[in-house]
Amino acid sequence: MQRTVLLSRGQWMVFGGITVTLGVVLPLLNVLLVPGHPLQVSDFTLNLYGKYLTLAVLALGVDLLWGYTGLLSLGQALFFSLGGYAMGMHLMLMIGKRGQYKSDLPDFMVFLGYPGLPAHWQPFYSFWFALAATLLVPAGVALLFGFFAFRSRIKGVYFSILTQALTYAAALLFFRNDFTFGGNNGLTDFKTVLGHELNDPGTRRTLYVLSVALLGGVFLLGRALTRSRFGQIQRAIRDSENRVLFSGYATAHYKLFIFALCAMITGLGGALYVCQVGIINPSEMMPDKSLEAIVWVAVGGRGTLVGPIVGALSVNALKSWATRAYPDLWLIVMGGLFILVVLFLPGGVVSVPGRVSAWWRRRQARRTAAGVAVAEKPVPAPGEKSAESASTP
Amino acid sequence: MIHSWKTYLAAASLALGGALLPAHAAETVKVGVLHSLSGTMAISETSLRDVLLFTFDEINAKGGVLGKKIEAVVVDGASDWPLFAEKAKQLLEQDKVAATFGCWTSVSRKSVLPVFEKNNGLLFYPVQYEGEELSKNIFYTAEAVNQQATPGVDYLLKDLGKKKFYLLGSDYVYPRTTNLVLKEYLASKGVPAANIKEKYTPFGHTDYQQIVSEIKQFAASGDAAVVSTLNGDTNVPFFREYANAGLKAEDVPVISFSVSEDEFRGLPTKDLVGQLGAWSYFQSVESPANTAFKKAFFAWLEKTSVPGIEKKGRVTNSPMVLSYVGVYLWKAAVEKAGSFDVAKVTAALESGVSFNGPGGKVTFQKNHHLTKNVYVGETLPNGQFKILKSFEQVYGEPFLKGTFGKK
Amino acid sequence: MKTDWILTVEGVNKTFDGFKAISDLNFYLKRGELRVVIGPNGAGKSTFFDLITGRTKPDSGKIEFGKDTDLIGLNEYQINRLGVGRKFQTPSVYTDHTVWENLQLSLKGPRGVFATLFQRITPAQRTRIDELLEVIRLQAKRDWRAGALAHGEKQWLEIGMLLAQDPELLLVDEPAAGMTDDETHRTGELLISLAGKHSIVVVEHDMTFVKQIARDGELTVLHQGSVLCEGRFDAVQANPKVREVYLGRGK
Amino acid sequence: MRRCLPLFLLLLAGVTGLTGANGVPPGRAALVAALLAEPDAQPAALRALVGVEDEAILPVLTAWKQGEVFLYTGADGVRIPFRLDTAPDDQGRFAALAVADGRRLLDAEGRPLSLEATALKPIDTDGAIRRAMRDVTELAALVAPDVATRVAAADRLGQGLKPEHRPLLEKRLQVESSPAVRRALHVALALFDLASGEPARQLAAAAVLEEKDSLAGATQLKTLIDQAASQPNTVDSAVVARAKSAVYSIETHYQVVNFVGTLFRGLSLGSVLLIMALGLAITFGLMGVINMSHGELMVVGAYATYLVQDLFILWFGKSGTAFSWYFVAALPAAFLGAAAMGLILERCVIRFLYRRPLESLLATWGVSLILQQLFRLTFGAANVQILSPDFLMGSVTIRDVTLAYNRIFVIGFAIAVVVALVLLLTRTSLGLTIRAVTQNRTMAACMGVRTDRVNMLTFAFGSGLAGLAGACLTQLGNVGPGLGQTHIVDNFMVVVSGGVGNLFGTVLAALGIGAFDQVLQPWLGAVMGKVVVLIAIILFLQWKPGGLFPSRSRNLD
Repeated sequence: MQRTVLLSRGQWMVFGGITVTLGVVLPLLNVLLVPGHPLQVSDFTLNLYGKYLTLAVLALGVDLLWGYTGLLSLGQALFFSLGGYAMGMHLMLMIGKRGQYKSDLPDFMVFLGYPGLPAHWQPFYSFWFALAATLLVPAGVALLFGFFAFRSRIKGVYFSILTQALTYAAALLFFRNDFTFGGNNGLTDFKTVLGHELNDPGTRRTLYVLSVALLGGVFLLGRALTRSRFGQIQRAIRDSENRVLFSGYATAHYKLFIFALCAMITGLGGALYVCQVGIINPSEMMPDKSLEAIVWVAVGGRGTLVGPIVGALSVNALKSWATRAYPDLWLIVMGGLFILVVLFLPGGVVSVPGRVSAWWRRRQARRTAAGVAVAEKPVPAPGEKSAESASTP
Repeated sequence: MIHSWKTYLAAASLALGGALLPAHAAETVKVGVLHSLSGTMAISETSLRDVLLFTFDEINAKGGVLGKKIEAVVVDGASDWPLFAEKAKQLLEQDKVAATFGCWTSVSRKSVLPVFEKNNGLLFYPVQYEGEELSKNIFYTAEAVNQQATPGVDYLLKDLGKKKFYLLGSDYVYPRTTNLVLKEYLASKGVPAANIKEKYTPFGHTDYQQIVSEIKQFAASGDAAVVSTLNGDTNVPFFREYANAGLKAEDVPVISFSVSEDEFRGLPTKDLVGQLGAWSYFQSVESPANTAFKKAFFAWLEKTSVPGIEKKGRVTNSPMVLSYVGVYLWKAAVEKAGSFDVAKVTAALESGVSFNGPGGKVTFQKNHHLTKNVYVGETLPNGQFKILKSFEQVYGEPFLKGTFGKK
Repeated sequence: MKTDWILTVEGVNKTFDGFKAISDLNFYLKRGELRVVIGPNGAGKSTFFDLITGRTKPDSGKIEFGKDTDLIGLNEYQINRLGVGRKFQTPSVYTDHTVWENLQLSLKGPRGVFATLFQRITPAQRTRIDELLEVIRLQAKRDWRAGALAHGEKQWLEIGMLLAQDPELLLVDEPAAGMTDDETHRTGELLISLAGKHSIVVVEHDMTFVKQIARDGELTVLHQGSVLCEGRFDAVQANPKVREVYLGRGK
Repeated sequence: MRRCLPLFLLLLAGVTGLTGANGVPPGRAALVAALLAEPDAQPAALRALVGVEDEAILPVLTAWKQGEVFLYTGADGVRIPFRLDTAPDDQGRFAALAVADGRRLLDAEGRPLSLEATALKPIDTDGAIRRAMRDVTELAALVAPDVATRVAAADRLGQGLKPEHRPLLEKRLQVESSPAVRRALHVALALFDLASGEPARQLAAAAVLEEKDSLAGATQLKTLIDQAASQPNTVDSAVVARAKSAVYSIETHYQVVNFVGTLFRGLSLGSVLLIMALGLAITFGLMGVINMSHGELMVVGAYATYLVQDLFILWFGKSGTAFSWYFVAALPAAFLGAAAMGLILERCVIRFLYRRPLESLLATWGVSLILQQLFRLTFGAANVQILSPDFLMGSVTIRDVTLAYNRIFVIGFAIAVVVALVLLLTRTSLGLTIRAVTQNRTMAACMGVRTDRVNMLTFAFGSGLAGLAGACLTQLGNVGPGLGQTHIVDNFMVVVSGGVGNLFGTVLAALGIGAFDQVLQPWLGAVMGKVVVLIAIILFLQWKPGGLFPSRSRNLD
């Protein structure tokens, strides 16, 4: 009910344990053991996990909107990419004369015949400006779009479809070569970040540790947020927006705030993602990518903070493995998985233990026949809830 | 809540376990195949996977490379460019492949390029591209712009006497760069800027009514041709519209640089008869090497048991043949170097190994491109090209921009 | 001297796609009055509430709250903050929150985004919630998920949430729907006890309930978007026009 | 023609066995001579045909250019050029027909020759030969039986401005009866006059060009005006003034043409959008299912069309009128195929999700992934080849506005589908129950409607419409596994901006978006045009969140 603590003691221990395992033990296993050792974590694996972790940040952003506020945004990939582009622009300028043409201009600008660096590229020489942009550009776009959308009460399916159109339009725009962001090829062939070689295993390890830290931080932030009064209102908006509105809360402001906040979180994730995968291009902002992130959340369990992380990591691990093991069939496996989860496991993977134990308790209760009935009804899925309150005027 | 934490732990350990991969045997040499087998690019790239597997089988049947059998590691880039980089890392860092054959789009090549440079890998890239790139770790069997676009336009200028050019492309780097080069080239041949028009459409564009009507008016005052760098998928709606508007190849020919025999399988060839193409190989090339290649490949298709390979209605085209000669050139270089070591193989390749391929003799140059024959052909109703003109042994030049003006 | 009207609705019109939902509606409510509004389906009762609470904008007319606060042009949350609470026809509570949280979220207090980020509950608020729980008789179920409550209990919870806001004007839409006779009666008593301190408008169908809460107060009959007649329960019941359009048909 | 005669006779003399004496028309004899000449001599031999009027010249030269003329060397060493018959015999061999007289060639024993097409080597061409051929064909085309060919020939000759062609054009004008060809001839002659440098003729020419609204004329007139500006006194001032007014008039005409063309293109694009969105208007608009696999249902229809086409090829072959009817047969097949797929989808997935629209989005996205990969595994990753039936190929030009048949068909088809849909929904009991169920499911169930069944049929029906859209798309674009993905965003935008659940709104939105797109394209280019359209729709929906005709019967929140 009124927990003021962020996490209970036990939860802190688990959280700390996982964070240390991911953030300290794995990198140590990577750096201390020789390649070939059975416990050695290869550079490749570490880098791969780093990528998954940034995707988990994206998933958390989706979940704070969808699972907690009921806003299914198909535009999260856009914010992720915008963050990525902001960082990518900085990395692009840091290539300096090490590019193909030994020019200060990024390669694509040279061969497309740009006379000089466009003005809006100039400030990106500064790392801190770029970092600020990874937060502020997505937030700005989210504020602008959200302002109009929430003001005119666009919600539910309409919100999804409009965000999808937004991200699609943005992708088309970025595909354009004249848009000064490298067109279809996007930004790539980065060399250094803050003076460190991106290809250096040490840098890659640091980026990985930063990803762990970012994910941990976002997790705690999400935890704090959802446990606050704000979080209660968030979920109230999800379940019965009218009631909240008629209780004197300006729901549009709340939605705008969380939409922009999630855009910022997602943008940061995108920036770290780009540092680790080494490329950002417009296909990253196609609606499909947003849908993928939503599926991670659905598979993991929406409306929880652990769910999206579990979902993002497990689905991506599955994808990495399946694209190699079953190049022809993996899409069918993934598609089937989504359908099954939506149909039979609306609470996602993290709801499985709860379901099993509830079932077990019911069974026990039935066995003891005359025993007291379990006080709580089985937990319905969030989707059913919204259906319950859908008939308010 | 506690249950969820446990789940998290379980999932994390699962993910860890998934990354450990089996070790490999010693009497084989691992070679990577990095193409999109799903997603939008699968349409083109699966054919390259097929021809690569065929080539490996063919080489293995003759004893392999340096006595070792080639073991193919096939991965799916899934038309997802960061995934390409990840798969490239996997091939290089985990599977330790001796060489990789793959990529179609420029963006996928750009995405994996730093990975190959960092791990000192070896990538053979088989698809016509815009040039403007030279990595020490990539060998471009692909056609450079001067091995496809400029000879093609040359044919329009000299053989057909065309005076007006409509440059139509998909909006991405290859068409843009190619057209930049072509504009310089045309200007150097005395074509005034007023006689050149340039238009771009988005990927997956389906409505070419406006553009075709524009071409029609552009061509109304005589001797015009269309130079198309539209990418695969948008060609069907374009050519349908083109034919229906009454534009004919005899009057206003279209020369396409991204349409090969493989694309014809999905194009209404009726609408395309007489339209032009320029490649360094056509299935209709007449040479003993090509006859042997086609026979062996089609026979292999008949009996292969690899899942997901189409057996009916298959053709050969330039990217396929360039993949094929890439493998043989790598083999030749390995044998010349006597080692799979990347530095030694690179040196051998740069020293100029040759192979008598289905499209004619190909030789690696010091700049990692191939000297090869170039053909201009026109489309026949059966989805083949009839060769109209050939250019023998053209030197591949990746950096063309600005070179014509200086002359 | 003017009467102390809490709500003044004058000459209000509202048309939806050519359908005249409200036409030239005049309605006045005294401070502290409990007024029952009845009318057949489609009489415009819900639209009437929508107009007051800012959900719908009238095409013409005047809606004022208290002395001279114009409600037209304000939106739902602004009107609510002025002191207008509304209970919906179907109970609208936060199903995933506990009963306690439902009340807590409704308590009077700052409503801004940033205020809620760091807000803590005060002892005074706890006491207030306890009081409310007693009023709506849900002390025992304070930690239940609201979604798990029975229909009648949800209705009560929503009334409790309304009270938590401490509004000057309560708009109550069919509070007795889905309740047992006993619960209905208790609801009636609760509303009667609130009158005086709050001004209340109740829309209702159940005639027994109407009779109970109307007592000797006025009753308004809406028909086709305007007031058909106003008066005491008996007088209204005897009115031939009312019998024709509503009560007669109701039998 | 006279001056060609000596050369022609000379060449004839070199060829034994095949002379005019055998009754061979002069054109053919010269053709045969050219075919048999040494490659170096072929261009000159070909030029002998310039001005010779013989209908055989054009087809033979075309065949030669396309590599369809071969040489037969008889037992006596006589070489005879021949072509293959169009249709093969029952053994897949072709009869050999002599170029000279069209008669079947006989082998040494006097039996008719039958040859395999693949085993033959055609008589080659090179650039010089093809240029010579062009010189011949552009004149020969002037007497071709086909009107369009004659028009094209007149256009080319007019632009070529070779003085020797002028008399031929004049001669043709005297006998020509087709108005289109006459117009082209007039324009061609006017172009000659314009180049003559004589003010009187130039003035008259400008008038003709203006009257005939010739684009090529406008270009020439502009060149003349430019010339007057750069080299004063070379052009008569009256001519310049006349030229300017003519250019203005022609350009005005083409502005009107472009405007009307844009309207037509907008209408046609709008119809395509409409046909695609109609199915979605049913499944999403009426039923509230966010069907992300709508695109794949269209692909089912497209592949059904492909299969029907292949069956027809198997039964009737690729040529002939019977084949053309495959498309008519494909329409019901596409409808039923997609409807069946929709039925399966509804039974297995959708029916559990009617109350959870957002989740139907996720599940159907999963379905779309599966279907895409299944298409890839079944039909291959590459696009499949769909040939248009003859009646959908080509175009008609009315006052310089080109209307392609397939586009006209699409517009008509869209109208037909909408009318049928409206009739179905308003005039049949099925339509009544569909509307009842979609408006209030619970109420309908209480009234004894078997809502479960109606849902199933409605969804199948919507899917069937998607299938029809797929069939239609086969005539416009490519057919491959990814076809559905290209259109899905557009489809949703159409339905949403029209007003969910309102068919009339869908129609208006589709046409509006189509027209807006086509109007923007010439200014902004295709990419920016599309971006602007999307942004405009987003802004429009901020302004009118319910779309053009907001529906109040169903709450999708």
